Amino acid sequence: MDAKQIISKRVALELKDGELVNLGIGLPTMVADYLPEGVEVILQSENGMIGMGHIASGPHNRNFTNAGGTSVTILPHGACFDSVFSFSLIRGGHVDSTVLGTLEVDQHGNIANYMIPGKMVPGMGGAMDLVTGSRKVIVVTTHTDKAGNSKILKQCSLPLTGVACCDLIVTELAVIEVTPSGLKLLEIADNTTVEEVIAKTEAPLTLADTIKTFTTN
Amino acid sequence: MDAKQIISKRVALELKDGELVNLGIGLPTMVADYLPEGVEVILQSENGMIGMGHIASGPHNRNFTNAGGTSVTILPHGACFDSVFSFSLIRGGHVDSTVLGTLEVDQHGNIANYMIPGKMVPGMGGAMDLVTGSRKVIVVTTHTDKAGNSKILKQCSLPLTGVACCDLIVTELAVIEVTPSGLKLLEIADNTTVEEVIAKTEAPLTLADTIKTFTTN
Amino acid sequence: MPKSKLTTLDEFKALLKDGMTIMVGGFMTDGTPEQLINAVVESGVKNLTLINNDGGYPERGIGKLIANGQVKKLIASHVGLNPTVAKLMNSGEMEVDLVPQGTLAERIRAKGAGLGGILTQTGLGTLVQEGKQVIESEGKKYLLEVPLAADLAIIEATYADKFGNGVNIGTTRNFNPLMALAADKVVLGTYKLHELGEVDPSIVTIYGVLVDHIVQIEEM
Amino acid sequence: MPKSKLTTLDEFKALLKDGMTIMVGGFMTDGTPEQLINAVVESGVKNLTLINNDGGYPERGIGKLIANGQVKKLIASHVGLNPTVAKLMNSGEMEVDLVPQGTLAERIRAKGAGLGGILTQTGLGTLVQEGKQVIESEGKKYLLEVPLAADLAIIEATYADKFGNGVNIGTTRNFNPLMALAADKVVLGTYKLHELGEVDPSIVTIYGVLVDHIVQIEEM
Repeated sequence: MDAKQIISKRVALELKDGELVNLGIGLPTMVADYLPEGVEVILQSENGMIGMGHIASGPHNRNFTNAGGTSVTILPHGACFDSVFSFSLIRGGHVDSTVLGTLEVDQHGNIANYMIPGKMVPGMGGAMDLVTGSRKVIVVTTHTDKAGNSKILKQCSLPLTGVACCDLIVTELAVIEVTPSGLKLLEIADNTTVEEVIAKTEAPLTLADTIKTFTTN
Repeated sequence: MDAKQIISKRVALELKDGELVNLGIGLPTMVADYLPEGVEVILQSENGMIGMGHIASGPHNRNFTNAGGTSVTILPHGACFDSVFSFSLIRGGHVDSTVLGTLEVDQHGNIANYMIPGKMVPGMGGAMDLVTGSRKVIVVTTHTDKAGNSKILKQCSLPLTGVACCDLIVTELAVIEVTPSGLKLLEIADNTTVEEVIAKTEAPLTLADTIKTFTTN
Repeated sequence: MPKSKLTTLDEFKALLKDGMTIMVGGFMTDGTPEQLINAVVESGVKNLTLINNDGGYPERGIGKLIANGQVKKLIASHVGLNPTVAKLMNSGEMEVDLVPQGTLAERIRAKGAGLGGILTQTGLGTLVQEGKQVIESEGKKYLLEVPLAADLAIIEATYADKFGNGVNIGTTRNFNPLMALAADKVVLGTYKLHELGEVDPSIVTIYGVLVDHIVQIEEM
Repeated sequence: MPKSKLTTLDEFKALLKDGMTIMVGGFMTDGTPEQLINAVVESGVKNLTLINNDGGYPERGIGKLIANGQVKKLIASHVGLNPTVAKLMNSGEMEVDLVPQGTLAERIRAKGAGLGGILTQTGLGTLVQEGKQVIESEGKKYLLEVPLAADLAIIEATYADKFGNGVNIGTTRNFNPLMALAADKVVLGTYKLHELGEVDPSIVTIYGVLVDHIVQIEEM
């Protein structure tokens, strides 16, 4: 599997049957394809839907779309609502888990994923509400950027999306918990070592009593 | 006509075609029966309806009721909503006029109509929101109580429903405007005199340049 | 998907505990699931704090719980149509907290929507202001009204599917959708029960994702 | 009852003025009444402040107004799918105010609902906090987010009656109902027009009492 697949498959194990889940655009949406047998989650789309299914085939159907503006199916338990209700669900703690990508994440659980000043200012969309209101915030990212620099930092340098909001970081190399005293390494991929993960992580890591392994196949 | 009918008929002249109007329980609901030819108002019921019709005949129909819990009809332009939306309309300035009864009203436009401490504490229901949010607040009351005491006071003595919120006072004797500098007598009933109105009003009254007369027939 | 939400009246009674704070939908009992209220009466739980638009009638809606001495405190906007409330309030047997109706709705919504509160001019300069922060914003003064929470909401839908997606016909909607969002556990009484997919997703007023238990009830 | 609300595209154009603040419904243009946007393009009005969830696409939705140089300022939550926005923002030709999506929705609702603002934790400790009051309530800190107003709202319904009671199918609802409540004048585009009494009063999402003008539009 490639990095995205490895991450998606591992994140899928974090989601529990019947949970209300919001998956960010991009990599996070792949998570739904890796849910274990018997686990079904309820997907929210921030533009106003619960019970989102898959990308719809055929011409654009404007009546049922996802947060990226793409037509999707709605499942039999699905229902639609306005933007105020959608974010009432999000901010009100009704979303069990949110999975989103990031530009940076740090040892305090800070996330920066909505702008690079002077370069790229797409806006936060619903991300600031999601990281504030979701019961569990899972950040997914490649462990390093294309130049090999760690994306798990001591301190974010970009404008923050949320302060101390990340609960779990999942990369293609490691599963890291954000605790009040810093980052704790819980699991590593079956093709790496604790030493390699530590070397590729700028932020300090403490080690769980038992470091488990997750699959890359 | 009796006092209630006189008041209702006069208040009806204040309502304009197409206005959104909230009528309080009791006397105010009678106003709808006295609208002049060609004037139709849109009635809101605070429990969640626009386009309220008349009291419904037959057994209680719980699906369409007014704020007093009585079954009513809904007109072809009608629509229903939840309590948050109902008071969004009210507080948000979307209600053009509200007509409500009172225990006391004073020269500052203060209204007291929801409790007599130690005696009667029915609660404010939607009245506090209505007097705060409606564009025009019309208070209807008999000019004096059963003992002959003025209900239009220098200063309310009961706990207030709203501060400086009343725009117009209509009694069976007079139409009085609340201005920043106090109460101004605009009209008197055709069976009274300016002197009698002044004598029966505790609050000081200034007189409009021309005092008009309204009918008691 | 989670296990079935379908719940019997006996299972519903087992959820009830002394001292609970319970939101009950309905406006002068229209929109209140009467059969579920009867079950709360039968359960005999005591010292309840109830949140409802009003006090119901002495023999209908939450008025039955009040008459039965099960209510320690009532939070409502209007109690004038139930003389039992005045009696118990005056005798000190029940506490009554009166909240302007629009503020009551917003406070419930604020809890459900994760807001720390809302700013309203309703109640400024009245007894409602007592003990509350006055906030100035854009040159105007407002009361800060804080969220209102509950352990349980007892609400109704005219019809609903087995996920709990429901529709309230007409004015039975009132506080029901708000309370679904605000309480820790939500019990939905529905007069008709449909299979998944049989309720139009565009007209839902009660969202199944907020519903923990569904009881099929009868009008009474 | 008021005079007919039915409005032609030309009458709609006559409502538009330079410098207006306009709320436009839709999410990535789904739920945006495209034909009404075309009319705003044709009208040539300038210096608009637009409030929308996003920036649309360069050739669709409000993106057309942006591409046509009619927009002075855009208030939105996300503009990443319209590269023209970044270009005009970087060149200084258009101001962009980015607001978290949930906060954007609440600020619009607050205006329509007569609230002085809402307290949210969204944006605390970020750039969004700049210049805003931080309010402590019940031991927690919140940003005070103030209402967002507009001169005009341009919204859509899938179908509506001649009073303006409309229904939005599926996810086309998004910001449309909120903007109907918040703007001074509301123009509703509807793909189907019904007689009074033909829209079920229990399923309305756009309330006619808030609608000033109704334009029958086509999908395009």
